[in-house]
Amino acid sequence: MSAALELRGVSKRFGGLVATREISLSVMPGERHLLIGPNGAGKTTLFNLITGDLAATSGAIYLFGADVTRLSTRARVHRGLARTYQVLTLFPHETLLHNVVLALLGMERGLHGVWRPLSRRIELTERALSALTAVGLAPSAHRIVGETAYGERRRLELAMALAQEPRLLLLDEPLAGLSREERERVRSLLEKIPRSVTVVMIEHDMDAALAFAERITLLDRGAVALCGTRAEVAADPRTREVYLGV
Amino acid sequence: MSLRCSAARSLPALGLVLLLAVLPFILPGPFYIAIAHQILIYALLALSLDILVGHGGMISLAQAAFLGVPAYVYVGLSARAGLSPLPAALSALAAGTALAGLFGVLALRARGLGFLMITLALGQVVWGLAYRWVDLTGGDNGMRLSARPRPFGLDLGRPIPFYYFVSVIFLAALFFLRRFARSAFGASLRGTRDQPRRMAMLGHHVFRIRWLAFIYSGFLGSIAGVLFALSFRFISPQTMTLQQAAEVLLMVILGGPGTLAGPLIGAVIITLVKTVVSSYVARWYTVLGLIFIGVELFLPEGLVPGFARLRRRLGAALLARRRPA
Amino acid sequence: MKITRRNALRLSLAAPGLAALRRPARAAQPPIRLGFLTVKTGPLASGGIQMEQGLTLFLKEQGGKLAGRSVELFTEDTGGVPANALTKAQALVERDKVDAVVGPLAAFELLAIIGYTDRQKMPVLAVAAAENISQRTPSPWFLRCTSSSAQASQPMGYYAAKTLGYRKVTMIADDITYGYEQCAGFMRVFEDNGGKVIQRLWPPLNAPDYGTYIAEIRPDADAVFQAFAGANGFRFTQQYFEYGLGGRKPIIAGMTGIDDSILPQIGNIALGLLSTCFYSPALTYPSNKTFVAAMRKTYHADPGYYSAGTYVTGQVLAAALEKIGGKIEERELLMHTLRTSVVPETARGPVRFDQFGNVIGNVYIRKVERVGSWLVNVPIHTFHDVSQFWTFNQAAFLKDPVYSKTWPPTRYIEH
Amino acid sequence: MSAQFWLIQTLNAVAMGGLLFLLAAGFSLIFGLMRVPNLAHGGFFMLGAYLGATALDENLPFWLAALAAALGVGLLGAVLERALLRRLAGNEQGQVLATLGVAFIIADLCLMTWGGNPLSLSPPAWLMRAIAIGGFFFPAYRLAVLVLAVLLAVLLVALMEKTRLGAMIRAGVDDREMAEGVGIPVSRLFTTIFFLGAALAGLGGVIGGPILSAYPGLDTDMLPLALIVVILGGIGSIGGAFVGSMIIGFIYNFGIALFPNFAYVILFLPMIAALLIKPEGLFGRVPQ
Repeated sequence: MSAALELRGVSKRFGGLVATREISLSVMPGERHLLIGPNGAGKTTLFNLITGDLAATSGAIYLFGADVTRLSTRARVHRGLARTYQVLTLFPHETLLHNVVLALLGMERGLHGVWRPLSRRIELTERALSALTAVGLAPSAHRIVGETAYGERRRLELAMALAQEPRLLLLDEPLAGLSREERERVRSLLEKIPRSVTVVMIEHDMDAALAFAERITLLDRGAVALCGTRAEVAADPRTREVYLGV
Repeated sequence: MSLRCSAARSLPALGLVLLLAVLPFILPGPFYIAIAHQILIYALLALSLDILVGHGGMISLAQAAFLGVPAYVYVGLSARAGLSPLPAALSALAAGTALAGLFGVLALRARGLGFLMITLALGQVVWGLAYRWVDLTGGDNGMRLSARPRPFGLDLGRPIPFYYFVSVIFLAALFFLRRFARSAFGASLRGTRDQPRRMAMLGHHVFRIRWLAFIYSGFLGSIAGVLFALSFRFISPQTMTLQQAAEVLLMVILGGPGTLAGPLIGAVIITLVKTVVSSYVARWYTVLGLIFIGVELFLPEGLVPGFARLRRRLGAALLARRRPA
Repeated sequence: MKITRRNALRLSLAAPGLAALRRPARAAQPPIRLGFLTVKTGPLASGGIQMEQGLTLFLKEQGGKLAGRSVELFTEDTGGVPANALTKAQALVERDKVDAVVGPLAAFELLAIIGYTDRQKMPVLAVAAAENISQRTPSPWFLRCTSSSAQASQPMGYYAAKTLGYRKVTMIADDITYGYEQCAGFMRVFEDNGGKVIQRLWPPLNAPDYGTYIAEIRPDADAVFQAFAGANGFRFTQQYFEYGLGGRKPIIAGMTGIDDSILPQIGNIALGLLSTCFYSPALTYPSNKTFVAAMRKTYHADPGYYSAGTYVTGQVLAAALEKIGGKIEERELLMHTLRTSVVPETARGPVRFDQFGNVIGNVYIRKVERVGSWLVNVPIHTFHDVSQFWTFNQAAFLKDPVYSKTWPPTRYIEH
Repeated sequence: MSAQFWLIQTLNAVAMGGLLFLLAAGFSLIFGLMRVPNLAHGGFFMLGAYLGATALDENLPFWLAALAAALGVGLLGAVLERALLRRLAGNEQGQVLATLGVAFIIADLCLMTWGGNPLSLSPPAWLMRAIAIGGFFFPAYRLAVLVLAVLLAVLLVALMEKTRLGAMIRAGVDDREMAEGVGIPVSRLFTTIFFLGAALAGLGGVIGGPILSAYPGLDTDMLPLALIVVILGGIGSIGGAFVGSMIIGFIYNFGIALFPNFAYVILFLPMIAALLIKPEGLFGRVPQ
């Protein structure tokens, strides 16, 4: 069985600055994988390379065994990739429901019509509602994003990603900035993600992240410092050195 | 509730239909009827541009090309090649739409000011071709159209039938745009305006959405172009100057991008200042400039959304005053 | 801002009370409603403002009356844009109910409105020079008192070859029809009389700078024929001298190339430059003396092509109206009278009209001289009663294509 | 083509490049630093030319007339920044509409004040001659314009890179809040930038005056050129604007000399090509 995600020697340079250096990484289907490392270690850059927001300077990226290095973001998404953003990237003037509907529309193939009103596409609305229900946002479905609380928006990010029924989900600090209560809520949502979805997560909340992850990659200054099981990484002195201890 | 809601939403539309229907009887004479149909033609062009500006967030200075090129094709085919009106009009629409496709492919590589500049350049190239390709276009003298067609025995040469002809097409376009704004495509287009990267991450084909927006915009603009040729019965490079392109853009921004009423209101104001106010105020150019500045200072989102905001605020103030009493 | 410009004009031009006292019989007649299409904004405004000066001076001189009827003048600004010109023409015809239109300025404006004004049977007394409107696609409602594009450049072609003895000439003009038509007429007559046009340059209308073109002018050219319009003629001439060509290669200009309105700005370098035009401020006809004096007094400027154009148009219209007792509403009669009458004394000299409504009148070869404190285009040679067809056979002329970049074909330009 | 052709057209090209730099430097400054697409820039340039013509009429020496016009237009720019553009920060559409409105008003008021006839501006007498170079004549004034443009470019680069004012401007533009935090008067700086940009346009109008003259329509003739220069040269880089000006000078002069039929589109075709290949401009950083 091929890996859900495989990176082979992926580097990214911005001018003289090396953001990621020869990163190789393999994530098996169904795995919960955690990316850790200090600020500036290149974690989000790595996500952007995986999604295709950034083009790798060298190296190759495989999704479910297929080389996607040269493919557009969109093509990767249609192969089952979805992500959430650390910095919320939503449509702030639209309703929560509309945000999820946009996520669902993105998965449709072919052209979008210009004649039929979106509101009349009952099946889309229903699917979006059920995605919102799954994250507990159904009551807020018709509110404008800009008027909702931060915690709700974080969950909306998750709902949009999950609505796309991805096979590989990249979560960029899904717990960042949340209250304890909200955090518990999102944690339990993450627990409920079915095993058919592979999850790669960046997270600074170590308790939550360690509880969730099976394998952990430690990035340091754009390179993989360490990769192993939860126990291995936690026990390794280098983790303490580059991250936990500092 | 939904019934009442849709009735309330249809009210302005019904009002507009009614207004356009009775306008020829209110206006003092054929000159004003001609101004009215001109306004509708410019409004249609502004609405077509609003697909790019308001829904797509792409400020383009090439829209005058869609007024000019289809008009050239129509006049050229009917006056020189002797084609009958319908095939000539269809060819004109096809040419304008194809041009939009080409413009889209080129312009969509750039963003922001680069996009603005490349559309400016494309518009200027078309203008320059019309000027210089004398054998085809007649140069600065332009080309004349001898007569308007008579579809189904309707004499479009007379002011009132032609006015209604333009009105019906305008209303149809407006209706289409209303559907467009609420459609899945419209939603996706606005998505690419607000969060292009996120849209790609959601699986949308951002380039294709924007390119199709060019096509729709060019097609609607081309309708305005054919109507322009029929209205003025001539076409010259001056129809495609930067000035004209800027004027259409100003109509959109003045009225309020992304609304249906905005470009219409913008077209009404600018055309009236140009054609009617200029008869009475020698410094009408200054008046136009002051209007632009005033709108930006006091209603920066454009007239239509601006007034809506003022009304909401006024309503809220009234409510607040009523509450303690 | 003159918001009630129209009313103000009516007041200043017409004094109904006085008119009633003097001519009770005609006092009952409503005022003549005269439309005026000109350009008061945008790049063409300079010519348009001068047109207004010429026409309003003429009407003021007449006490605001033509053939005893007071005149109400309806002025519209086209901005130099054809679509606006048509809209403004509609405003004059349909809203203001004018009886005749003076103007417009530019050929493309005239071409934009002529179909409409013909359908409305509206007399149009244009300044615009477009050849074909008085040739192959004539209009029964059209009259031109100034000159077709080539009407003045054809005599210049003859004069350059025969009198000045130039053998090789470079032509340069705006890259527009007006430029092509003037140059084609010049070239045809010049080459018929033994000259050779060895080079043609067409700078775009909005060229920022003519340095490139000036540098390209062939050293073996005896002279340069420049047929620019508006500010471009001025800028070209100035830059030509900047490049040191002024003293060594003479410029001969078309009818708008070194207009009297811009001579003060060109300054002394203009002294001695030759040009061709239907008019000169130095003409000694009495009405011209009055006109020039009024222009100098009111506007501190000499009249040029545009102001003289509307002034003469006013004189021709006045003469025709006198003949028909002021009955401007009888448009067929008006047009017939305009086209068949001989006006012996206008500011430009005697004029009459051909079957297409185009003027037959003198064309002057002029030389810039200092007259008192003024630089003036002074006539040094007069071609009398010049027709737009020059000395050609009219029928044969009309069988040829209209003057253009490609007609007549060049014979001596290497490609 | 003779050697003389290449030589004289090269001179023409660099001289025109110098003129274009005088036109575009202010636009580049305002757009590069403040992200304001100031469509009134052509109007500023024209107003400068007219003010210069009037000052020369009052027998002011040329250089003083240029300074006076620069000061006048600069003040207008500063007032506009304070009264108008300040309130439209970040609103690109609003800036487009408002600056076009200003451009309309400037054009109309110039027409009202100075009439429609073109006005000439005489250069200083000692530059009013043509210099003989290898068998042909070239206007001394154009060479002076080129020298002035080079000097100005050096001066502006030095101002931005070497002076305290330049450092403050860069800081204020990069991160307004932080700059304010360390006590830089950002608000006054922005007014200063606008003053400087507008004054450069006014100066350019007077310096360009003897070549272009002042006439209605000068504004709309020049604005696209300023935009093209800044696009080709890259945004917000004075050096880039200089290089862009020179490139345009060469493209224009050799373009119309070698391909006269493309005269109307000679500047736009290369611009489209450049934008397709490098949308961020040939020498610029990517503006975000």
